[in-house]
Amino acid sequence: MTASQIIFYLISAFILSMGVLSVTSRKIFRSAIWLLFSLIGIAALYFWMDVQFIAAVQIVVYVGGIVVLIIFSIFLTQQSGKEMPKAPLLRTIAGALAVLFGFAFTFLLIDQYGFPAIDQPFDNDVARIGNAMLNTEQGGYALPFEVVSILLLAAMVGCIVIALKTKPEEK
Amino acid sequence: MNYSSYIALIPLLPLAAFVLLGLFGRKYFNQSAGIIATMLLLVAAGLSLYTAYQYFFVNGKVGDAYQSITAVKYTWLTFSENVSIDMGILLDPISVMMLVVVTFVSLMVHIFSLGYMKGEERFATYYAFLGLFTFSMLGLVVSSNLFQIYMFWELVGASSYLLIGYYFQKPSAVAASKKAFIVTRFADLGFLIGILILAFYGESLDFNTIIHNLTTQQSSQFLAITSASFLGVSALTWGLVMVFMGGAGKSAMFPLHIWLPDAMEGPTPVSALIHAATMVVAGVFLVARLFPVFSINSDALTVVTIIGVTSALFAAIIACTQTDIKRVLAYSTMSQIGYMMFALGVSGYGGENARLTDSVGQGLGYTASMFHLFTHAFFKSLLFLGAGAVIHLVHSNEMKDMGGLRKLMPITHISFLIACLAIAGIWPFAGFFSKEEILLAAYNKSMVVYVIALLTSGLTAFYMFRLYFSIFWNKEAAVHDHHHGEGTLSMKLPLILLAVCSVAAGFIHFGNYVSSDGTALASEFHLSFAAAPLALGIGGILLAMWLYKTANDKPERLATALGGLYKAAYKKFYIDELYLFITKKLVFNLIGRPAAWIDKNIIDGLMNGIAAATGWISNLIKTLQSGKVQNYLLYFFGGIAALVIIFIYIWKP
Amino acid sequence: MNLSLLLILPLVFSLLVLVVKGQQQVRSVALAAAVAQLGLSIYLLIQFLGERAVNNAAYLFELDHSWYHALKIHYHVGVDGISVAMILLTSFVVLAGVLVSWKQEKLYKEFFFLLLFLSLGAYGFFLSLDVFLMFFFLEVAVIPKFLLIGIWGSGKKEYSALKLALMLMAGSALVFVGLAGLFFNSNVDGEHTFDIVKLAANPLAGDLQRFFFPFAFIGFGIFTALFPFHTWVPDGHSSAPTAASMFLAGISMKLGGYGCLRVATWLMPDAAQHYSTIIIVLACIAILYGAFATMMQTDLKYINAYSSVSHCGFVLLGIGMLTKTSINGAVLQMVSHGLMTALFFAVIGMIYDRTHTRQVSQLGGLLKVMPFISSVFVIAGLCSLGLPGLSGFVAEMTVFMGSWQRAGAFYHTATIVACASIVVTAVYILRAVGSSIMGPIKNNEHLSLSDAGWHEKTAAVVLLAGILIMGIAPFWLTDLINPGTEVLMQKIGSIK
Amino acid sequence: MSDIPISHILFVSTALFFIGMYGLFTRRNMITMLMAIELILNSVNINFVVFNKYLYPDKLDGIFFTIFIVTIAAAEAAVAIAIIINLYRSHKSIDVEDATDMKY
Repeated sequence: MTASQIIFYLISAFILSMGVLSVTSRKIFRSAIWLLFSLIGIAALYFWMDVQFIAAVQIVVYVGGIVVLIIFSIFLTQQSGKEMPKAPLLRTIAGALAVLFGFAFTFLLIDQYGFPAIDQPFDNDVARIGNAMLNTEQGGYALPFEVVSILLLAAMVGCIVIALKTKPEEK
Repeated sequence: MNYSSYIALIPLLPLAAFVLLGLFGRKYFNQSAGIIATMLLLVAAGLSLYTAYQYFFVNGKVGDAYQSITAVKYTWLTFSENVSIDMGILLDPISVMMLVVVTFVSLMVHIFSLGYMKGEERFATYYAFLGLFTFSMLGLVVSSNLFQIYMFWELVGASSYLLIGYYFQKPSAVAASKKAFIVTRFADLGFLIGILILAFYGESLDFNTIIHNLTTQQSSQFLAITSASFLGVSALTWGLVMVFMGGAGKSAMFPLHIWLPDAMEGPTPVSALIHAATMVVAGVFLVARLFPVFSINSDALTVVTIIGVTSALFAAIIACTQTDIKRVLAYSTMSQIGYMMFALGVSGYGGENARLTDSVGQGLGYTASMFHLFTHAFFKSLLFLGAGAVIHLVHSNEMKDMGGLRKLMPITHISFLIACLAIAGIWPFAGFFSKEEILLAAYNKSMVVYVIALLTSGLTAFYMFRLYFSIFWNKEAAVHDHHHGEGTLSMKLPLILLAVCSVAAGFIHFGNYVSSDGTALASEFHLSFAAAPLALGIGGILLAMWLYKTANDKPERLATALGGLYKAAYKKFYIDELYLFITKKLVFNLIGRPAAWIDKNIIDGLMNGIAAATGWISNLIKTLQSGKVQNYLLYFFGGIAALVIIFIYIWKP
Repeated sequence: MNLSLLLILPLVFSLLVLVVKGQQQVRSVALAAAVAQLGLSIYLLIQFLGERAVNNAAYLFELDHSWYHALKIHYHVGVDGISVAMILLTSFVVLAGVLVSWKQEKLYKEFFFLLLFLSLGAYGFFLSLDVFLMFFFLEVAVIPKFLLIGIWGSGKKEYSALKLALMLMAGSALVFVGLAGLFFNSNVDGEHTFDIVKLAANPLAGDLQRFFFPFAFIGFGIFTALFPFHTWVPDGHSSAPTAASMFLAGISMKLGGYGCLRVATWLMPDAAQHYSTIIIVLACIAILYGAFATMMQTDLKYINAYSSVSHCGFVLLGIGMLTKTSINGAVLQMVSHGLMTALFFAVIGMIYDRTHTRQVSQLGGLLKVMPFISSVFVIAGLCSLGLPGLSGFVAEMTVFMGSWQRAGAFYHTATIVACASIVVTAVYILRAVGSSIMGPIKNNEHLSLSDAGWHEKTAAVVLLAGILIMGIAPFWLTDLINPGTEVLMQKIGSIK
Repeated sequence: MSDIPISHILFVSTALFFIGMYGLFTRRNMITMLMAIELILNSVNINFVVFNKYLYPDKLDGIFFTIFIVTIAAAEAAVAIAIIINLYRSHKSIDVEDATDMKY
């Protein structure tokens, strides 16, 4: 068992446990924090796979942005201490069964499918990504880049419109 | 010898009367309807007498047998190549005889109704229906096709329905007409099935062809019909019995007689025409028409005889106890027709192989029956018209309201007496000769039938003279003073004419005109044989005189002495109640109501059930859209899982 | 003679009715339409008889244009003896229908438009020789019925209208399955076709026929009150307004019968023979069961509706027996029952307009008050119980003779069962006549009722003329229909 | 890093994916459902990166996919939270059981 294997198993265990806790904890604020740790675990996994740029993005956007946003929304919508209501038993069982069945099934599929082990080095430094990002020839992602930016703009406008739609008497 | 020039006129003239008076009667001819109808019928009667003269005396006889001439014939409705209804006029001894009888009696009734029905609001419609009836009766008599006779058979039934229900304001008249039509319709069902059987095996609907096909032993149709059998009885017997059932229904024979007494609800001249002389003998005529086929099948003939004899005896017994004079006459008609039926039943066919010692042929029954039909028409219609005159005077049907009317109504009294003597079978009058021939024919065939017939003739004499004495003698006339006498001349003339006929008809040597195979039938007259019925007749008269000549309590004491039998006879042996029970309880409650209930609840319920089921299912599906997002997720995931499994494992393209 | 004229006329007039203003003009336009249509049908009859004498092709005056090429649907119209008889029947009944609803105030414009549109559906159905075109006109006729009953009806009209429409729709759905089966399995010189004549020339394979026949037969059977599917008839007819119930009972039940004959039996003869026992059993049940159920009804319209179920049982019996005479009888019964039931509904409508009640127990002694209407009622009653001289007798006797011709104890017993219905019919008709027309007057305000107006008299006379012509001289009608049935019988062959 | 078979990493990402699914199924609070969605998106990212790194090292498609997913996830979270706040305003609770107006 090499050091990296151990590290990998540690990280994945960490991610999964944090995920389970985030999904099952009764307190909403605590579940947000578990989510935070789980995302950090994933970033660690990226680092382990030494795709640093993705890890950085992961940390900046997910951990920095989205989780913070979620925490803000928690404060806005309810007292963080209160217990969250339990889902109806039937649905929990059904959910659990569905999930287990899904996991087992995919596990089986992945297991059966012999992935070829290619050990070529994976050059993914930021420059190459940057070039590809704005490159317009074959394999370039200029178009998706522009589309995504429009999407983000639309999302921002949307959020503002939705969130700000306060009727005068309601204020 | 072409009859077709005028023969078709005989049935069509009354039809013209019907159409004319039916459509325009109420508005234009309300008063003169009677005259028009009577004139038209007079012409028809004249024509039929002329035809009779032509047929019997001038050219009907070829060789020594009267031919059956088909005067007119054209196809009316084709079913298949050789089976088609074609309207035609067939002239042979019985149909010409019937032509004369029907037109003459109808003329008498028309004349009588001029006086009797004067002042009725629907006077024109009355004569229209009389015209329709006479047309359909004449059509029935001369028809040459089995289906044509069925058509006129139904028309006769319908016109009798209309005439019985003439006083439609009276619920009893409406019920009586409905009962008459339904019972005869039930019998017609049998007749129709009989026709279908005979037509299917006889492969034709024309009388001559059917009779030829089914009587020649070696013909393919004969073999087919006798070989085919259903429940052990040969198809020929089935066919004939079914046809006889139709006849029995129309002639009010034993099981299907319940409608005749109630049919007295109609005006009396109608009863005189329909329920005495014409319609009720249609059954006898039908059996006579198909007699050659009947004669080769002994089972059918036995059925006819049994039904005939039972009806004769049964009706005579009931007649002795009835108090309504029209009901007495109705039962007496039924009894006399019973005579005619069993006369046919005991008759053989043709005259050659005379079995009896002297040369009286086997076909005596047939001639006797027709002769009795001929004479019966006259004196029975006379009786009814006489009763009509009496009712017209007394305005009630019950015997107890009558008595001692001989001085007030001399002509009616004399004519009624003549008719009673005739029907009782006293020597000079017509009834004696025809009944004696029937008794002779019965004597030849079977002793049992002869004895019963003899007994019934005694009973007939008794109840007729019971009726006569209670109307004209018994107690003094209790009629209120301002009565309008015996009625106009138009009511008296028919009585006189019919009385003359009741006497004269007896002396006609019927044998050499009407016989089963057309050849003359020598029927000698045996004084010794005639003694027995004559004695019984006179005995009956004396008994009636003894009981009813003067008002006394002997009849009541006799009635209590007889006790149960008298009561049962008075109640018509409870057959009406039996029929009512069957129709009301069994048919209506056990078949009609459940049928309607099943239709409403089960089948209709089924349809509404389907509608409700769709509603329920759609409700069920509706709850899937529960609005809960997570349920949708679950269904969504379930769908994906299913698709994945199918496309990976099951679906092998 | 251009057959499309028979279709254009009602279409134009129905549109004209929408344009014209005022009840007076609307009803006179409708009357003109009906009279013109009657004239046209009689002209068609004369032309047809003339043409038939000359050329004995199965179908005369054929017109065939491709209507929807992609699906090979053709506007193929043609006429044979049977369709001429049915067209005559339709024109008689529609004329009587228009005349009877002369005093129709409520939404008279739409009423007459729907009536004429309905008659267009019927004419189209009888004319068409393309199975899809038949289906098209069948559908054209269903919606107006729903509207006529739903809006102008009486009693629980919405329920009955909905029930009628749904059951007829179910029927046409089944018919469509039958058509599709015929179309996709037909290979007339290589490709599919809807054309009846071609389909009849080369029928489907035996088992295919056995599969698709029930669809077509039951589908059309629902229109002709086939036994288990007849429950729309009593409700539908009794809640419909007079003219609609006349059309419904008179013509739309004949669409089914004609369809059963033309599409089910002729195009799939082996299957018809195969299923004939079941059809006969259902028909006999319908006849007797319908008659007994009628006995128990107290509402005049229900009596006539149930009796239509029983009479249409004869049509199915005639078709089920598959002999030449019985099919002749079936067609005769369709024509005679059409006229007779239209007359009965017309008279019941007249009585209802005056006394505002159809309950037999409340009516009484009308003969004194309304002599004309009551005598027409009695005549219609006598016709429906099969009095000779009227059309009922001719039709029923032909069916009985035809069904008896088929040898075999089962067929004979079936005929006897059918014959037994003439007694039961007599019972319920006479009960209805006895208690509502004859007998003492039950309530006194009936005394002041008026007799029939001119329009009602003409309507009754038109239908009576039809009944009497057919009853007194049926040979012209049988000669008209015979060649048509012979063409049908060539396929059925084995049964004589 | 060299001797870990790719399938193990995929097991991890699948596990994470189904944990997110479980959260989505059973959580009644909309925000927690949002978190579950984030988990699912991250598991997908892991897959992309792993496939890119181990199966197609010469191309960068996986990476770019992940980048775009991340951006869209951010936008999606923002819109989702806006909706949740709006819902909170009208229904006074963000429990998914109460928001059942969109039903039959």
